[in-house]
Amino acid sequence: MFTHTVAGTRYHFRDLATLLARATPARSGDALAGLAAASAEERVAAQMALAELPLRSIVAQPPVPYEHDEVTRLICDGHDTAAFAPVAHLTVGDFRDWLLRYDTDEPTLAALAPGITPEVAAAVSKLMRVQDLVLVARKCRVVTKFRSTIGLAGRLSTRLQPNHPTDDPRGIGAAILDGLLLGSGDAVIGVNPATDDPASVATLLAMLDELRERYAIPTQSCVLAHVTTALEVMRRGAPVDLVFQSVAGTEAANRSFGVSLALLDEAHDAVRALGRAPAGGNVMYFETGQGSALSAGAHEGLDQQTCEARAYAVARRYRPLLVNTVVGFIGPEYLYDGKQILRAALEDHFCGKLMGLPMGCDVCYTNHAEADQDDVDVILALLGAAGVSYIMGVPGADDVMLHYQSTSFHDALYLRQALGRRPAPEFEGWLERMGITDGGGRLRPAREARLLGGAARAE
Amino acid sequence: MFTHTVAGTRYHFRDLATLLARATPARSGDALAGLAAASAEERVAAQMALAELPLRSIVAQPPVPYEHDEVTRLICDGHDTAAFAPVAHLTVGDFRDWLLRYDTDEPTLAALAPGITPEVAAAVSKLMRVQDLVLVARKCRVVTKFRSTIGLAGRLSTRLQPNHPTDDPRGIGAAILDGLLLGSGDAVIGVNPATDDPASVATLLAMLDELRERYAIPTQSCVLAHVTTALEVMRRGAPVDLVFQSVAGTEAANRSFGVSLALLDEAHDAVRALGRAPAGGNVMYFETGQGSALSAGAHEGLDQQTCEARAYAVARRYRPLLVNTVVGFIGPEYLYDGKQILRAALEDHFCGKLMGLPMGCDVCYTNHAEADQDDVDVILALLGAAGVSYIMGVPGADDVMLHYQSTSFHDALYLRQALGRRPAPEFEGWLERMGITDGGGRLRPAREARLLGGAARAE
Amino acid sequence: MALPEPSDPWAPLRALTPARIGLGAAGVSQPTGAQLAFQLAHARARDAVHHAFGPSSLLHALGSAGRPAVVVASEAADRATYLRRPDLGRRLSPESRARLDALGHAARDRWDAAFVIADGLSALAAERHALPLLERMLARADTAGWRIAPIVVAHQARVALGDEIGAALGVPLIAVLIGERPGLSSPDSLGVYLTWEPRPGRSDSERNCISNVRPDGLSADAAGARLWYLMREARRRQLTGVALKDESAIARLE
Amino acid sequence: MALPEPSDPWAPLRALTPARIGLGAAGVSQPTGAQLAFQLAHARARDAVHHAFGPSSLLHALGSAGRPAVVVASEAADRATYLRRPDLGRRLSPESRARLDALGHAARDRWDAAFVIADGLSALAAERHALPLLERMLARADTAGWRIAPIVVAHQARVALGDEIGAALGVPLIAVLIGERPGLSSPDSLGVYLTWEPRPGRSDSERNCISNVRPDGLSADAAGARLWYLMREARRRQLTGVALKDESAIARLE
Ligand code: B12
Ligand code: B12
Repeated sequence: MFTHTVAGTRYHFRDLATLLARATPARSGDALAGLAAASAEERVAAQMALAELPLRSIVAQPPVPYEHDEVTRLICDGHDTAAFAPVAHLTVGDFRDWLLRYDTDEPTLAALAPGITPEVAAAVSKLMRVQDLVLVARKCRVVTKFRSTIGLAGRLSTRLQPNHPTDDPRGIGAAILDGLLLGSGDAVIGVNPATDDPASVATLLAMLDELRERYAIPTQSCVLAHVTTALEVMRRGAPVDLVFQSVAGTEAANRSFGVSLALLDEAHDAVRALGRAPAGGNVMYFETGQGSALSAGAHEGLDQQTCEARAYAVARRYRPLLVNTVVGFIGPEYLYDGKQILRAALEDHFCGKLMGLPMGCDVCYTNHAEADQDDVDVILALLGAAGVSYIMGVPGADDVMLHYQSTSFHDALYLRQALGRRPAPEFEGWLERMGITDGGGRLRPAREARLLGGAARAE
Repeated sequence: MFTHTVAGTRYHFRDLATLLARATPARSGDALAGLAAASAEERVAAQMALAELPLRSIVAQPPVPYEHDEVTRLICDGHDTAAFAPVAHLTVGDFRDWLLRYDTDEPTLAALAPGITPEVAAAVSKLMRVQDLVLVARKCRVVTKFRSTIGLAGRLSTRLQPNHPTDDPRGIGAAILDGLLLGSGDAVIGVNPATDDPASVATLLAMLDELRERYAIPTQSCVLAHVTTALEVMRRGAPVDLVFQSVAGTEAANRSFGVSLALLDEAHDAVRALGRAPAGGNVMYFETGQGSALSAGAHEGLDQQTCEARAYAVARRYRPLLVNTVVGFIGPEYLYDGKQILRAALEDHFCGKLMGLPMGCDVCYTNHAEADQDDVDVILALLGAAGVSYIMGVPGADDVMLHYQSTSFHDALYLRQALGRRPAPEFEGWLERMGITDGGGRLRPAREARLLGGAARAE
Repeated sequence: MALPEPSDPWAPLRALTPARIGLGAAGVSQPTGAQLAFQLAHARARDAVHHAFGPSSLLHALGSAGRPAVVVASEAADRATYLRRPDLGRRLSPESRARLDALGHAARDRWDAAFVIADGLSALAAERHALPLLERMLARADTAGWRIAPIVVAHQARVALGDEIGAALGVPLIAVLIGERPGLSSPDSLGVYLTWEPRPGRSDSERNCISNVRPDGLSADAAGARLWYLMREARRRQLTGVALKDESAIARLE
Repeated sequence: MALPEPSDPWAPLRALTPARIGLGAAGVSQPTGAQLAFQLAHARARDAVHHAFGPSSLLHALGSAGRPAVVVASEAADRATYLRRPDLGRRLSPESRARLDALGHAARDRWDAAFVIADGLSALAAERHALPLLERMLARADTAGWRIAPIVVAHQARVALGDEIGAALGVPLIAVLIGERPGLSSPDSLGVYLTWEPRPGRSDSERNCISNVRPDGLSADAAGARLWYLMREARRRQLTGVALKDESAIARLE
């Protein structure tokens, strides 16, 4: 039980989960769950109470019971208390100040990451303004590697997302070409398959691998089918670079996704055994997003942002190459408008980076949400300033299979130009060698004629 | 009369003013004026019609009659047709593309500026996404100079705004000290006087000048009284660095502000005659903001953003040191929420820079608007990426006299840190010499003890 | 404004996908034409979300074919509520539940499967593309001798409404044909969700999904073949969900 | 959490201004304590905007003093409308206009000035700080033999509502005491706007303003002195606005 009095009104918060929920900046999903603060003043009271809580007391009281939830067990059993020690004595409020200090620098934060539990990350993020989320996240550097290196300073990578409503390989190929010609694809070329059947997934994998090899593209490919399908096609010998899976922050939510830690362990072992990544390389790709646990009725009384941070504990177990929050993906019932999507994007990116994950973001919105392209531009700029590792690249920002607006190939170039970011070094060199960009990273005018001619002939 | 058909529906737009208004992204002020598009589709239809309009036809049909309005006369008579020539043949849509091209660079845009009329700038901005407004504005460089140099590449300056509810000089002095210790004030130290009486204004001017001289601060000061008051105190010999005035985009709106071009000419001559600025220096300071003309019932049927751009034509006449849009200042009846304020801020900044003005922005909101500190952080980041020349610095972001939230001294430091910007070079050197910042531009821990001790003794 | 070049190298590639490829660039940015086209599509897609379900011609067609149908509604009273309250879209309104309970009690164990046609996030999809698929399924079911419950037409429905519907009807298998959220270029895409032993509390890992059913996506023929494969396998193996993969293509290949 | 240092060098300076100075910094950022205090103030200031005008104690006081008063309203029916529609806040409701017209007709040329107490953007300000100022003004006016119209108490009013009120009453000079928009640290600040020959269409350049009237700002005494100076000068020079400057301080100095 926590209490805080402001101006004569005494506010009560039943337990840590309630306190965290009430302290969260307003969003529709928490209101839907009946967890949100009833007034702006109650929210501030909760933040004030939270600010006074020692970090170690948060670590000591997991808001979802240990016996009940394997994600909680993962968090508790895997907690690096030595890494946590330097901040264990701080309150949440002081921890925010500590994070913002000049001398809390990149090495300090890298050393801290294994000591940060999701709940600690979520708690401090709730006290942070947008600018705080930017300033601290940009001090966190997480570098991962497969054929390309992701997350280096001054770099911004992209997942090329060439989806097609019937998984037609030629249609997907055309979209990939478009993306490559616009400098996209250094994080991964990743297709969401419309169908989950192993045969089509295997066909797509073969096509992607062939294309990557033909052009010697220093990147990796992925077909974002369910992990059980990935296991199935690996058994059949398909060329799987990365195993993908959507994950959530509670055991129950993961169960509704058809996954468990045991299953993920199995898939991780299987893909590592393929030996396609360089030694020490990273071979998993996870997606997350606020609202999925609540949508599955599996949020266990937690606010959606705390749930989301717990999903990062799941991801962290597998030293993934890529993790991204698909931030406006589900719809307005969880994140109502551009403002809520932006806030969630920055919280997710911050929490993930603080926990040591290679965070990207699918900056997106659906047509039932109150958002538009201006919101996307804004969110991109903020994530860019915060040092996001990668974003999506979708032809014209319009995903014709998943039915939502993500970021276009052009959008990534906007961000690179506005903030002076460059693609992953291996890919940057490739773009230049292929005549797609010039020495300054600018698109070359003649690139299309040259490559498309070749492609047309190759078809 | 303009028409455009989309999907079978034919939309009619009576005249250029109507077309411009209908093409404007949604905002409350245009709805209040009865000028906004009735649906998202009508807005797109208007944008499509506008995209096909040749720039020269916009220049040829001033939306407020020449005979009726001295601002129109200023725009028409002062139009630099030679500078305009390279783009005169383009449609508004093609002009957008042209602005975005790689080879439309800083010198090209500098040469173009005198050829850009407010209506041309407003028209193209209405077709631009947030990212376009950022990408083009950051290619425009406008450098002005008094004791400090404002607008250089990689720099971000601030107006230190130390207002006090009763203009108490000691209270104002305390706030100035706070700002200086947080690296603020390189654009101007500018006080809005609560009272407009010449005696208090003169007292404040003397105080500011004395303080600036005592610490040898390479900046200028200003008391933002009405221009008639500035004229009055100059007559009495007060040390006026800059003449300030709020200006608007129609003759009638300026009249409601109690100003005219003749009066501004007179004030400009008077302050130049004081000879306080270095040769070729800039001596005027203007503020603007969407909604002021409508609020005065003087918008002449124009949407508020086009009105605003016309205010820049007034400002341009005087080669000002500083111009800023006080973007969320009046309230939600003109810009409803953070999203509308952000869009307006970027439009204003873009239009001003395109027209060759040293644009800053007071990123702000009132307590009756739907906005908060997160919105401020977001708007700052976007303006920063767009290359804004300066922003405000108000103690704790809370203006205790004007009653609104602007940006704090800390906010400016956030932006400098997140985007790698530095203060004006003269001021940067001074901060270091005074022991306020170290060689890397970081605040020095001991700075307060040192300076405040001195200040306390000096009081 | 960014007219396609006479010898546009993108032309042949554009035929391969509805995706917005080959837009060109002004600097790094989308040219004005592409940008405005996008804006227009967005204005339209938003309308599609709010389009109210009008199932009358659907019901008429079912009637003509002699198929009994029953219209139900979720607890979400209107579109605005539906969008904000997915929980309500997953529960039958009391009247609808009573009606289906009655139907189910009378018919306990008489049916092998049920089909639901639901507005979901795009009533347009349900109106346009549900019937062609349903007709194919009914034909196959008739041939195979499956007994099909009266067709349920559901307003303001989420996928999981099928769990309540199926439980009330007492069917072992239910297929929900539902409007997917409208995309910018595909405002009327249909999804199919298949659940073995539907009952409240089923999770999505216990269903199978067929997506993007529409003329520009998966055709009614192809979707019908897939769905029939899954329905037969579901009945044979007494399950749906992640453990059930569509192996029809592999079966065909091997 | 950012407790002030024992020998806080800011302490003496903080006494000089209500501004948020000397907050310190964590890196470049405001410490948590300052940030949360700001958030709380923001939550409160937003409430102040929506606080409904309750003039009953004001009216009671006027009644006790034997001052006639008349309550009017603008055309903005409620707070939400008021905030979005400044045009309506500048026009009298038909009933109010009729009442004032009647009063004015009966009294044509009988009054030298009128005072309006209006909620504006902070009804709190009108409730708390209008009466002390008004009392001082009435005392001065009585002494000087000015005839003052019944006090007008206006709901959902903008500054320019005074123009309609003044025209209806037929007064040559009107002072509107109105709530300024609430600030973060000053939710109840009063502004005074003085207009010579009020009538619809007056622009703001034709008025004078006295701002920040409240205990932590300009005291009722100081504001009263200023306002009286301006009222006398307005009557003498038959104008208000940019041409009329408050020279009282200069007069005092010289
Ligand atoms: C939104 C969405 C989600 C959301 C669902 C939450 C929500 N409240 O909507 C989230 C992000 C959680 C999600 C997760 C996954 N999804 Co999904 N999702 C979609 C999407 C984009 C729209 C669905 C829609 O409009 N539904 C209509 C509305 C009215 O339904 P609803 O009741 O509001 O929402 C329910 C459905 O969306 C359903 N659902 C969503 N995805 C899936 C996937 C499967 C296999 C099933 C059975 C159900 C299901 O869950 C929701 C809650 O009950 C579709 C693409 C499309 N074009 O339709 C893909 C899609 C259905 N998802 C897909 C996949 C593969 C997944 C994952 C299995 C990915 C993974 N590897 O983990 C996970 C886990 C799904 C699960 N078992 O729970 C595939 C299915 C492929 C197939 N033919 O089987 C699709 C077609 C997209 C794709 N190609 O990747 N998804
Ligand atoms: C909002 C505002 C404005 C807005 C007004 C538009 C609007 N719709 O509100 C804008 C930006 C246009 C503006 C402009 C100016 N303002 Co102003 N403004 C304010 C502010 C911050 C709040 C006013 C308020 O809450 N009013 C209450 C609501 C209910 O009134 P309203 O009917 O909605 O709005 C009317 C008044 O705000 C009025 N108004 C606003 N400013 C001024 C200034 C003067 C001198 C007059 C007579 C009327 C006036 O105009 C509005 C439309 O009729 C005050 C500061 C404060 N703490 O009050 C300064 C303040 C009143 N303004 C001030 C000044 C100096 C000006 C300018 C003269 C600056 C300049 N040098 O050009 C200009 C021009 C004013 C004019 N003659 O039109 C001073 C007045 C000092 C004095 N004692 O005379 C103040 C006190 C602030 C300051 N110290 O700088 N202002």
